Amino acid sequence: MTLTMFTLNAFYGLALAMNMFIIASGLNLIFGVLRVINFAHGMFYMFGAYIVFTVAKTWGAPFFVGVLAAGAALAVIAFAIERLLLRHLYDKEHLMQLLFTFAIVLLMSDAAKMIWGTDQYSVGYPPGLGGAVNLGFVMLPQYQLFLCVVGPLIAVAMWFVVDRTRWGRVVRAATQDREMLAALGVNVPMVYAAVFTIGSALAGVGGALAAPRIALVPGMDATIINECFIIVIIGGLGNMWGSFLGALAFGFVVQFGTVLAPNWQDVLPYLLMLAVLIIRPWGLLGRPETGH
Amino acid sequence: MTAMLSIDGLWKSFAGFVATRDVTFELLAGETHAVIGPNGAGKTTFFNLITGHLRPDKGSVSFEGRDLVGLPPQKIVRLGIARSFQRINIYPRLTVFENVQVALIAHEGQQWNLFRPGRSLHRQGTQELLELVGLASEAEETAGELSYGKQKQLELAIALASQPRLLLLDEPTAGMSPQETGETIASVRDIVKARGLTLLFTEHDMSVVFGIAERISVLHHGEIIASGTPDAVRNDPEVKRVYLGEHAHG
Amino acid sequence: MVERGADLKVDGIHTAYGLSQVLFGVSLEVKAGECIALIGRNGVGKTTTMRSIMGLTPPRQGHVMWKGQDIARLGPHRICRLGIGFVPEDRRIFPELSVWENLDIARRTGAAGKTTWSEEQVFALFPDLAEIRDRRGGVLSGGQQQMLTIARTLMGNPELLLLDEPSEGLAPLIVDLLQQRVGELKATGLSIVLAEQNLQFVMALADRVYILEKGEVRFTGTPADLKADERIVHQYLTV
Amino acid sequence: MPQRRDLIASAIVVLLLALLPLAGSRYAIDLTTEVMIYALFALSLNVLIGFTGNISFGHAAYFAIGGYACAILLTTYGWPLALALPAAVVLAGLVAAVVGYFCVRLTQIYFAMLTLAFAMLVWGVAFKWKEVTGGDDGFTGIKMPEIIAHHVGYFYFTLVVVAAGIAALWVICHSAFGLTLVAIRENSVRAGFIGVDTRHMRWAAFTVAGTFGGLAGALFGMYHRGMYIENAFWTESANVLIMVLLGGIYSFIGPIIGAAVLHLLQTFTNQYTPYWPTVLGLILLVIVMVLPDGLIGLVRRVRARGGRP
Amino acid sequence: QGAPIKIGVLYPLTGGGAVYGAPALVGHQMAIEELNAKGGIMGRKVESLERDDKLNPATASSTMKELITKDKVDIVLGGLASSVGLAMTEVSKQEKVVYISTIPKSIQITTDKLHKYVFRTSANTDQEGEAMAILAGKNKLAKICHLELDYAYGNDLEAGILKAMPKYAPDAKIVLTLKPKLGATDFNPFIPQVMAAGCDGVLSGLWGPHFVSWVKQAAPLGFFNKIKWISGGEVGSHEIAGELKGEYPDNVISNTYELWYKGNDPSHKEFQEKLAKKLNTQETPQWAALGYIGVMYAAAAMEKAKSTDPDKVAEALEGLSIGTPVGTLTIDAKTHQANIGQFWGPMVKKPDRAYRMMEPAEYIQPK
Ligand SMILES: Nc1ncnc2c1ncn2[C@@H]1O[C@H](COP(=O)(O)OP(=O)(O)OP(=O)(O)O)[C@@H](O)[C@H]1O
Ligand SMILES: Nc1ncnc2c1ncn2[C@@H]1O[C@H](COP(=O)(O)OP(=O)(O)OP(=O)(O)O)[C@@H](O)[C@H]1O
Ligand SMILES: [Mg+2]
Ligand SMILES: [Mg+2]
Repeated sequence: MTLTMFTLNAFYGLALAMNMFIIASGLNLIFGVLRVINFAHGMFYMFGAYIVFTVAKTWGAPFFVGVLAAGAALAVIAFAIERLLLRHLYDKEHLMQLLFTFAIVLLMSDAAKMIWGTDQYSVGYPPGLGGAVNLGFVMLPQYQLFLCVVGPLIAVAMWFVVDRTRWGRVVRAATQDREMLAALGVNVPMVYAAVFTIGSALAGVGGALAAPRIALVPGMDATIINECFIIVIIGGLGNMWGSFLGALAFGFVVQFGTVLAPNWQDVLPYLLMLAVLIIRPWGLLGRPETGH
Repeated sequence: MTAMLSIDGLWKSFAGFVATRDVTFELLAGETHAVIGPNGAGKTTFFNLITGHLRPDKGSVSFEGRDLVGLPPQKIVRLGIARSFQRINIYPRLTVFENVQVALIAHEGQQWNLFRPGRSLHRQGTQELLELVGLASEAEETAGELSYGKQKQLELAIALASQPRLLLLDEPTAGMSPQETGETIASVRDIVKARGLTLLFTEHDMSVVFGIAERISVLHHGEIIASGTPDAVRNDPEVKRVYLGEHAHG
Repeated sequence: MVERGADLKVDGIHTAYGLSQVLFGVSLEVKAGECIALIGRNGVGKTTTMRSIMGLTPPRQGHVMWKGQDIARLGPHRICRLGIGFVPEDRRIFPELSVWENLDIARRTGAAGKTTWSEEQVFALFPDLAEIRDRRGGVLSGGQQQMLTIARTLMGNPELLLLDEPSEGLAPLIVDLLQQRVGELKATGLSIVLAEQNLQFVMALADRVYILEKGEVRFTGTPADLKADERIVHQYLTV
Repeated sequence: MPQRRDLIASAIVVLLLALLPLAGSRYAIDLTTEVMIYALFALSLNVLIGFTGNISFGHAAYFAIGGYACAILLTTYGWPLALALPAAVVLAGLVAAVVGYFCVRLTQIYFAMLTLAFAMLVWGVAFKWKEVTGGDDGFTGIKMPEIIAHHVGYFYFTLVVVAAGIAALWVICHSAFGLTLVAIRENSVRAGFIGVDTRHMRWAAFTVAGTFGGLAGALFGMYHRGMYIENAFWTESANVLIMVLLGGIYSFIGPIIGAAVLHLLQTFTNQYTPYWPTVLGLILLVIVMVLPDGLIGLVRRVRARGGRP
Repeated sequence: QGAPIKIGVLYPLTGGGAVYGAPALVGHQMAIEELNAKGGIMGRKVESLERDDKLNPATASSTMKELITKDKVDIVLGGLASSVGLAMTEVSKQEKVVYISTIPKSIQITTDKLHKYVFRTSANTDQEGEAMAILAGKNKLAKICHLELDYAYGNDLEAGILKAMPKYAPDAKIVLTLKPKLGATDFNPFIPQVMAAGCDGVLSGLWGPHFVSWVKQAAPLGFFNKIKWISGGEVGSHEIAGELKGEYPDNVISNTYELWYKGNDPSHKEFQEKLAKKLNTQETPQWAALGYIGVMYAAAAMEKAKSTDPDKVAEALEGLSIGTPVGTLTIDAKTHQANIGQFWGPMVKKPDRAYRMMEPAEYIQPK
């Protein structure tokens, strides 16, 4: 591999990582606080992508208006799901929640079919981000450079909110003992609803931001949800920087792995997870669960 | 009397904080020994080091001549050391009966038996143990639905089911009403006597400590600051200062 | 202003966990600045009474009146915000949060705008906690957790404190200190409901004692009444 | 004694099933064969979920290994069934033992994800090892011994094997071993302190689950005369997981009910509408929202009401 | 007027495969409607039993058995994925019911796994590969980068191309072969390699969303400025051109089954107009034709056999020629493969259209 190729691959690995982190961060947040394995996250991502298609391409609004619309729409959908249904399930078995989110996947997949049909769609790059930056020895696509900026911004914002604000502390407490937190005067149901809403909106934004680079097709939710789980798990459940690190590991392993060992590309993410979990059973930055 | 458990130069620290500092300690076969000390003195840590829940940084623990350091909890139980926990540690969704029954199955090494129906094993033994700790009438209740005090009694029954020679009890009567405390202590005393057990326990209820301990060791900041007969410890000025205060009468 | 009646009035509550009913018409009342004690053997329903007041296990029947408002159907966080603080017997520390963070999330201006309690105050109450300010809650010793639980509830500046077995697991010296401090709290006008096995503690603090048995109140009286009545003590409390 | 009642009830069920071919519906026979295979598959998974409390997202791997191994031994190597089937089951069990060794060091979601990773590796092998497995074209044209090549013969064969498998699982789940697993599920720290080597016990459970999963897979492959990489894919693991959850994990027969209901539901829905995701989604929602213990909870509640004098 | 004739059909109608399964089913339904309007087959009404194969061969196998044993269908059509096609081929063999593969291209269906009851009316990978080799030769490609998806279709197509290259493009050299995985959405690991390899043309089997994602990621780098892209996988169809519109790259030569704008053949025009009306759009999808042709073949065979008996229908299908929207087709008696061709040509900008069209479109039909 020449130095040019190495640089390019490193950059693409980073871009992939940031793209994935934006999506996985919401899953991680929901996972960490609600302890809900949200299978519907991939579906939210797909809806985000389809919504940006409708808003930006069909209606002709600017791309970033579409991104905001996708985030907002998913926030509304998620809030409704949480308030109407999910909140009744926190006291039940985790497994029931799993089944619940799976039911949401099924219902939303058909809803998508009814709204958007089964055609494949594509969304154009936003103006000014559709080209490449020529550095002389490599060309870097502008849009991916842009994602490399957005990813860390989201990470820092989330870190600030979760680690540095009182609301963040409340959120972390909610992961550990809901009942006690309520007895200390915190409106836990609203905290849960807020977390689910924010996490899901991030999925919508992630889907919208991914849309210009890929074809939008039914079933695009399935791969992404697996990959997000892998990232969250190898980073350490509920740990935001862990997800960030997990996304980086994922990005580089997939990029370089696919170049160097294309025969393994189908299982590369799984191999990565396998290696991490065997060496560090609770993920890169995770810790064994303590508590009651 | 010979030393059943001898501990030599035991250290344990957590991220720079020393919880057990060079503890050297001998437990004689058949004695009833209390470890007392202020909150955070390191009593539970000390128990965890003996039973394999934690691994010491330095020092040795030997039980009847066998080195315990590095052995996992389940091996240590098999050697004859059982414990109860300060914080409730039972199987909350099993019945009270099953909680004890499983312990008996494990003790007999029958957990690998794929063919004998589990629920028919050791029914009588289970019943006896429940009677011993006063839970016979709650046998079919779900353990997690017992009140706090009763769960503590169940905790004791589970520990006894392993038929240990050395029993470690971490605050066995905390949370019990005076009446249950009395009953529990009486039955512990009986069991210890009847089975010839060696008992090491911690407790903040001085009536219990002075009621049954034959010897007492006092931990403070992870170190043993006094050790001896109840009378000696009761009158130790340092112990009074850091722990007992006006409660030396007990 | 009309004469101030009881701040808290529990009126014939029936409470159940799923199918098993635990409380059968418990009634009690607490006036401002008063301390009442619930005592009884294990499993009689002391904790359940407190959980019912707090809204954690809402009663199926009956009323919980707090300053004239029925709070029996409110959620726990609303009840807390109305000025009631709960110290659970099993402590319920947030294990992944540091001691300081455990205190911080409970910080709340009292219902009447009071902010008597701050970190400085609770650290003064339990100096041991100041030393382990940054330690994770999950690794604290039993007694340390007990102190933290009480301190944490105080951070919410409650007017009524539900103390469930506060002395459990505390070293004798600390129990003495606690007894003294609870007395001081009471003197500041805080109302207290105390469930306790340590009779000495109860006798020193309680204005009135309720003895529970099988989910019902069997005796009500002052500590002096209780002491005077050997039979009661015998029947419900000792061996 | 409830045990005897259960025994009689099971005997009646087996007998009724044995009479089914007399009704003469080829379709009913096929459908019942499929349901029986899925029931065994779900039940094998529940040894893990219900009894050790560990969810596996990768149970399809053992199903596929059993299925592929049996198919390949019968067809490529021409082994007789009496050898091929046991060998396939043992192979599935062995792989489960190796994978389990690593997985049981973890718990909860980490465990689940590691099982998923291993399963996807199995999928990858089936995909890439084209000469042996047929890759993503699938392995079709399995050679079948004469007696079970006919659908009625295969039905009886499945009935016998599945009944034996279920009986074996019943004994294992109700043994001292099973009870100890439950204790581990409820509180593994405590279980360690009564002298149970929790990791070894969970490892054994994992192996048992994989072995019986492999048996179900072998039956499945022969039934379809083909194995496909989709059988090892995570979606298949998810499907069987849903069967188990739907039926209810804390009862022995829950997963059997779940398997039957889910499979029939999918089959019938597909006959009427391509919107089966909506139908299934709604049914799942109802179950989740109002039937906390899965279908078995419903059965119990109905029975409790009916049984009251 | 006897009992209705039952035609069973399986296409993926949910999940990823629905993109193709749904339009194919539309063509299928249109054919059934037409038949019934004309009085059915042999005067008997035609009933269509439509099922979702979920892109899963085991599901397809069970469902096909169910159609045969429960619903007693007379013939089964459909499939999309190769594995599903092979699974259906297996069931057809066991149950002795005719199966016409309408989309699956796997060569095995008409070679290794061929049996009396299985037929194919879609192209196969050898035909497609041959056409691509011809185009490589015509465009005088010297250094070729070869891109295939790493699964059955991609591998079979690769074999088809390699078989035909010596004959049609003897001077071309393949300098790089890359195989992204099926379902890949991120082609960053591959794009720089192709750009660095210095080839003047790409032979590609990247279909549908794969092609779209490749275009979106490669175009910003100027990929299509220098490189000719000769592609199978029907990326010359309108469903892609119409979606990518201005983003559809230059230098692409590809194929499609059916062109809505071809219109010079009367039967095609009639078909397209009907389909356009049914779908309420002028620009119709190509897959409908495949569903349609499958039904027409089934009908013709039954008419010819004057029976629905599978043996007779199978015999009738051998060598059967019928007129279809893409011209007259004949099923080879030996290989059971129809000589269906595809339109091939460069995708060019049109001044009056927002999207590209194939021009000139050449219908390449195998001998
Ligand atoms: N894992 C750990 N990490 C850091 N500190 C720890 C850990 N475990 C225990 N400690 C600290 O070690 C000290 C001793 O704790 P231990 O639980 O042994 O006290 P104890 O004597 O049992 O007290 P109590 O009577 O209150 O139960 C405490 O200060 C505690 O905070
Ligand atoms: N979660 C629960 N589910 C079902 N029953 C419960 C539950 N919690 C407590 N109980 C039952 O309610 C009764 C009263 O329990 P409670 O905890 O109120 O007693 P208590 O007086 O506080 O006892 P202790 O002094 O032991 O803490 C007990 O019989 C107990 O078994
Ligand atoms: Mg302790
Ligand atoms: Mg209590």
